[in-house]
Amino acid sequence: MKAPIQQVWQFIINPELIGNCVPGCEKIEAIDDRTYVATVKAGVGPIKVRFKVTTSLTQIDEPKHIHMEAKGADLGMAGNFTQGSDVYLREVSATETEVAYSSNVTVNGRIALFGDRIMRAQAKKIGGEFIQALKEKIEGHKET
Amino acid sequence: MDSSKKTINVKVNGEPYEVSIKPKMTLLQLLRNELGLTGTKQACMDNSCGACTVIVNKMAVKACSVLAMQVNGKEVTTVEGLASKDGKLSILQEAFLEHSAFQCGFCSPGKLMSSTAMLEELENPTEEDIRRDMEGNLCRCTGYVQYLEAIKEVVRQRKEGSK
Amino acid sequence: MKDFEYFSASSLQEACSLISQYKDVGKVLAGGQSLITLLRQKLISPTCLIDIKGLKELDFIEFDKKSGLRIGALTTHRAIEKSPLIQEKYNVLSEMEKSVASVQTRNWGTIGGNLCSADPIGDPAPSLIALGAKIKLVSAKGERAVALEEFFTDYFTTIIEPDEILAEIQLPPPAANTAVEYMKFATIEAGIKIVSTSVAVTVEAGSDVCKDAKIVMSAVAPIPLITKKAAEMLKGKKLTDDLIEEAAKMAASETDPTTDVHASAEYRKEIVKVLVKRAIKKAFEKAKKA
Amino acid sequence: MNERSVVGKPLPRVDGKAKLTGRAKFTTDVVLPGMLHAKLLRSPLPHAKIRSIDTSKAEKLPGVMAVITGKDTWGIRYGFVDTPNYPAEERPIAEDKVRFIGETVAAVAAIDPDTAEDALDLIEVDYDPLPPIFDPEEAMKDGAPQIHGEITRNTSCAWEDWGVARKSHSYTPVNNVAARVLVTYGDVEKGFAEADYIREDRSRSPGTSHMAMEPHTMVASWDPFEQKLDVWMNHMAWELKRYWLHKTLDIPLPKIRIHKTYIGGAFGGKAPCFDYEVICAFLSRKLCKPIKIELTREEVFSSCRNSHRFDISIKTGVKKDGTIVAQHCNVIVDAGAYKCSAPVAMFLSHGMCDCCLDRKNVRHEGVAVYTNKNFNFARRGHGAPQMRLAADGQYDQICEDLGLDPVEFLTKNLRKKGDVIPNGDRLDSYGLPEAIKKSAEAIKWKEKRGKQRDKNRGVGIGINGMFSGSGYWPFACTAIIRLNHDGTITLIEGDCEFGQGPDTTYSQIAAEALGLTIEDVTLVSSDSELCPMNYSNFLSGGMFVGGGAVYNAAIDLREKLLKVASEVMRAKPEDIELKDKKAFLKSNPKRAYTFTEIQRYHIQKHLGDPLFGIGYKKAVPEIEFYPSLSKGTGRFTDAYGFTASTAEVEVDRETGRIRVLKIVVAEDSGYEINTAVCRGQLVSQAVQGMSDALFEEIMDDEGRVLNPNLVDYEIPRAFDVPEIEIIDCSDFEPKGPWGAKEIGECARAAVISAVVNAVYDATGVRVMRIPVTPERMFNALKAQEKK
Repeated sequence: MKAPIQQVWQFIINPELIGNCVPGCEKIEAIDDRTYVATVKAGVGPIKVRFKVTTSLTQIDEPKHIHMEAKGADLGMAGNFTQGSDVYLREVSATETEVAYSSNVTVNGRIALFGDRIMRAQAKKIGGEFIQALKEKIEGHKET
Repeated sequence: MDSSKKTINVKVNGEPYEVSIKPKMTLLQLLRNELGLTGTKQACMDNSCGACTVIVNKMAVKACSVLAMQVNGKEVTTVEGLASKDGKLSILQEAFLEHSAFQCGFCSPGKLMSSTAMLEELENPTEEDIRRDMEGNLCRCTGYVQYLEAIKEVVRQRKEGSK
Repeated sequence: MKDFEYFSASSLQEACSLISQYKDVGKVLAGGQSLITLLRQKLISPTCLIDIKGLKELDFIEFDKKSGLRIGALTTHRAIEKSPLIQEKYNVLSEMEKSVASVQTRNWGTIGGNLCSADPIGDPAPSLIALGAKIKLVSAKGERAVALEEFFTDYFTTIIEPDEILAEIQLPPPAANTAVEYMKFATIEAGIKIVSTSVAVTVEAGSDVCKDAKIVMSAVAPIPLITKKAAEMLKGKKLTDDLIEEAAKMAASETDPTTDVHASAEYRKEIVKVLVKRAIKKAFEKAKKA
Repeated sequence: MNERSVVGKPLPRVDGKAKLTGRAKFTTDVVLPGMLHAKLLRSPLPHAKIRSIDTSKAEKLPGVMAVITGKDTWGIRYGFVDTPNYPAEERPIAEDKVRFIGETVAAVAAIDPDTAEDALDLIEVDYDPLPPIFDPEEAMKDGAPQIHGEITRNTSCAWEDWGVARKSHSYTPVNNVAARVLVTYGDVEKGFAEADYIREDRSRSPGTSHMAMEPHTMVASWDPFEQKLDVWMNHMAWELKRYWLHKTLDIPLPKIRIHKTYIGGAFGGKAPCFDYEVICAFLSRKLCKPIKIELTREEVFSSCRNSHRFDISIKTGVKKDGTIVAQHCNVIVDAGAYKCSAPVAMFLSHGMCDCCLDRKNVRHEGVAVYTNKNFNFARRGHGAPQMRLAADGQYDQICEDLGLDPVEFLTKNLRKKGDVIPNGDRLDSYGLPEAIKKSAEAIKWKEKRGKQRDKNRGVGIGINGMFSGSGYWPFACTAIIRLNHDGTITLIEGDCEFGQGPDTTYSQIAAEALGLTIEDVTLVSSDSELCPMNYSNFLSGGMFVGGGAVYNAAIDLREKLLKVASEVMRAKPEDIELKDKKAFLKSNPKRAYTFTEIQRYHIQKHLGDPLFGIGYKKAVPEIEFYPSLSKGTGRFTDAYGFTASTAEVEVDRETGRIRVLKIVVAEDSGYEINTAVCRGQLVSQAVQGMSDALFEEIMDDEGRVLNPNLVDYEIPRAFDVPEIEIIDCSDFEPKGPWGAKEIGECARAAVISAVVNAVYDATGVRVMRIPVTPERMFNALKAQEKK
């Protein structure tokens, strides 16, 4: 990612900025400096769910690593998920930062019934879109 | 009367019924809960096991995955409709009995309906035909062997009878 | 299952007008072989269902030497499987249909319903795409024809508009010197497909040279996947075992499968190599004789 | 009585007409007036404290009649193992903590299932997640999250109730160890020192689903006037279910009636007490209404018992000629969140080994470990399949290493008929040698073994032995036979019909003894109020113990009939024969009296007693209590069934997919009472064993079952069934009814090893982790190519 590590860091710990990178994120509100609540729209084909997601930054090792714990509950009671994500930053050069993202999602309830194959595929897709958006936003952010 | 209900006419095992149902009712629920025909079983709820197989207009279908509304005006045969009313088993039922083609008996009604439909459609099914047409019926007890033998026995008898 | 209103359309016209009226809250019900499971699991809860299963006008199989085959969207899988016409002229469809779910599902489920549910492990779409299928979509406003390969956009998602109905599938007449082969791979015989593929090969008459090829796969991407680069490698070339193997490897590299309980992504790619190789060889042999 | 006319025949099953016409009543078919439906809310987290549960919204939903949580059932405990050392720790509804995804946290009763389900969505549970632990070996490490605190018992334990003098004591599991077992005999160190060759291997058998076709279901109806509970349920012995309903809800035993229903398959998976059963009865009593609970298939996978995952390390020492001189097994059992039968499973993995081969010096260590996953119970063989995979797989490899033939190796290490094995069990019948021989012949072992690798084909062999019931108190049965006035009989016995055929085979046993036909038998069975004690159906005791009681009852009645007949006919009892509802002189069949006449005479002359036969049977008559689970001492059983199985497979080396071409099952189940039913039992196990070897595994991720349905958990369908040959190698069992013994569980384990060993023969690659899925095989073949 073509941005200095500090800039990337500032971006990823800002809930509003990072929230915009989450595919389907409709609104985001900070509860305190480590916790925020978002409404996220997701779905597969005809199945549409809107999750109320509470995310907490449970570990912050500035400027290298954050660990986030997210809990989401579908507003339509179709299920819920828990997600643990890690973002690792490594300074490649003064203007370049390597961003590594890993995430582990567990989905429960009726949406999980839909089948492991689709849930996993969907999680993979959303993860990919998130990273893409993050890259665009941060690199774009620098320019503005 | 509940205004959300709709009326359907359906012939089940030769008898006409007029029933008023909620549209979300499945054919399986219609048979078991409304008409008291509990021979048809539910074992999976996701269209995968075949225990609820019944015959609709000569075709084997899974009653859990057909809405009752969709059989309006159609003819349904369930396991209760195979034997004669005075207690004579169908040829296939006899063969199942003779070959010990069942154990716990929970999936047997579905198997009987699938094989009844197949034997009506195919005059002289091959081993492959039989196995392929029975793919939709899961069984945990029997290991399928005696049940396939029972069907083959009926085919054999039929061949001899037609000679 | 949640309650819903139910309408049974008695004509295509009525169906179109109903869905244009209820397009935001309704769902079209054909055979319902996957829809009813989704309803029962409350994964979707439409407030009304428009049942088109009874529309006789969309239940047909017609063939014309010039224009090819037309299959009504409400034709059941079983009717396609058992059609003597299809067995004779488009045998791959009949063979493929034997592997679709179970007899009971094929008896009630429709080809149109299957395509519209857009499950990426579905078998009919790859075979139909390999045969060059087009589809006709109709609505109260009119109709349009689309190549089937452009129909799918994502998991369980198609370009169909909420007020449209898939009316029929059209296939060109069987091409000369062409064969289409379907092949599947599953752990148990009638199990969930780990990979399946349909391969069309056209040869130059009387030679080993491939004139045209199309390789379509299911279960390796969010939509039925056409591996264009692999097919491109075959075109205009003499089909040797080495070339076929290279093309199969290319096909694997074009896929983007996911890991699930049935197989890992890596293994799926390995199976693609084997299955595509075998399917090309078989189609090639048949095409030479066709 | 040498000529047998009713037993030993493939008679049509007596439950056939009911089951084939849809009239057979299963629990799911029971409908009572005013019946309500209940649904259970399941934990979405593998390990968490429950901070609070808000049920107010659910209670307000129209149609909801009651919502209960752990507060309502606080303190209720039950468990399959409930001994002074290991008191029960299962509970119907989680109290302050959940321990696996799928554990019940609340229950709703409502006017229909949809309403109950909608109400579940309205219950709000506030969880405080705790770190979970999923792998048994990780769970045993210091510092791992502790799943259970102190386990205490506020009432007497089951063993106290059954007569063991010791009181149960509280205990706190250390490092999540639920139980341990250590069995030793001989001098293991000396044995290994004398060995010419020693091998160590590891194997894993996964958790699998019993997958009985009927999902678990119960109907309970409380009568507030009589203070009585009527129950229709899925079970494998109503005695055990009734005991636990009595114990958990404090209802006197005679005030609980479990009615007969047909049971849609079991395979072990319906035997222990379940949460939904206690809840169903609890709700019925609370609301004074009938309650029905029908679990979904997903709940069966995620919240009902599955089979145990076993990791086994096995070390065997042999002489050059293949004689086994020592064996050391280390067994790790993944118990899941509650121990249930885990202590029994790891003991049985030893108990069923000892009857097969003479291993001379043995050390068998087992540990059962708590993890944050759904917990487990016996499945068809309970510990034997997992152990046979480890042992037979290793023997196969030892033979490869030493250039020996596996069939000869097994034959060399066989025990002998009449042997007394280390725990004191005597092998009065032992058909294993013949079974090994015949199964090898049937697969053309000599022509094929090691000779078809160029065709990617191979053959393999596996063996097993299985109890015919065991001495689990009160593991005993009583049967009663009443002579009816027309000379027919009414057989009253408690066994339940879940497919294994006791209604038919027991009728045959009784009819044979009395010279009757099966049509002369009226059956009263499987009703706790009408039938005498029946505990037969654990550990394959159905035929030997349950059938044995019926046999003894029939012989009792026969002797009484002969005695009275000898009075009437003024002849010696031994000169009289019974046939066609008549007693006649062997020397002059025309001199005959009907049973009706004999009965009439008896009533007139002997205080009016009608004729009854009563029979009792216990699995091991000489012992009072169950053998020690933790030390493996004491008698296990009075007779063993034996299987040798061979299989031929073909492997597609490009994809790793394995096709089974043929399975042979050669079985010693003693005398076969109904040959068609016996064949059904063996074919069934051949297909299940093949499926275990190649297909079945409960997959989980962070404690969540990923394949909890019949689409993703694949079992064989009609097309997957190979050629199956069944060979009867029965050895007459002198203590069994007409010479019969175990048949229902033994073969499955042998088939698993046969298939896995055949895969080795075909490829030269040994996969000791089942199922050998195409992907696992593919990866193993790739690893082989790299070498």
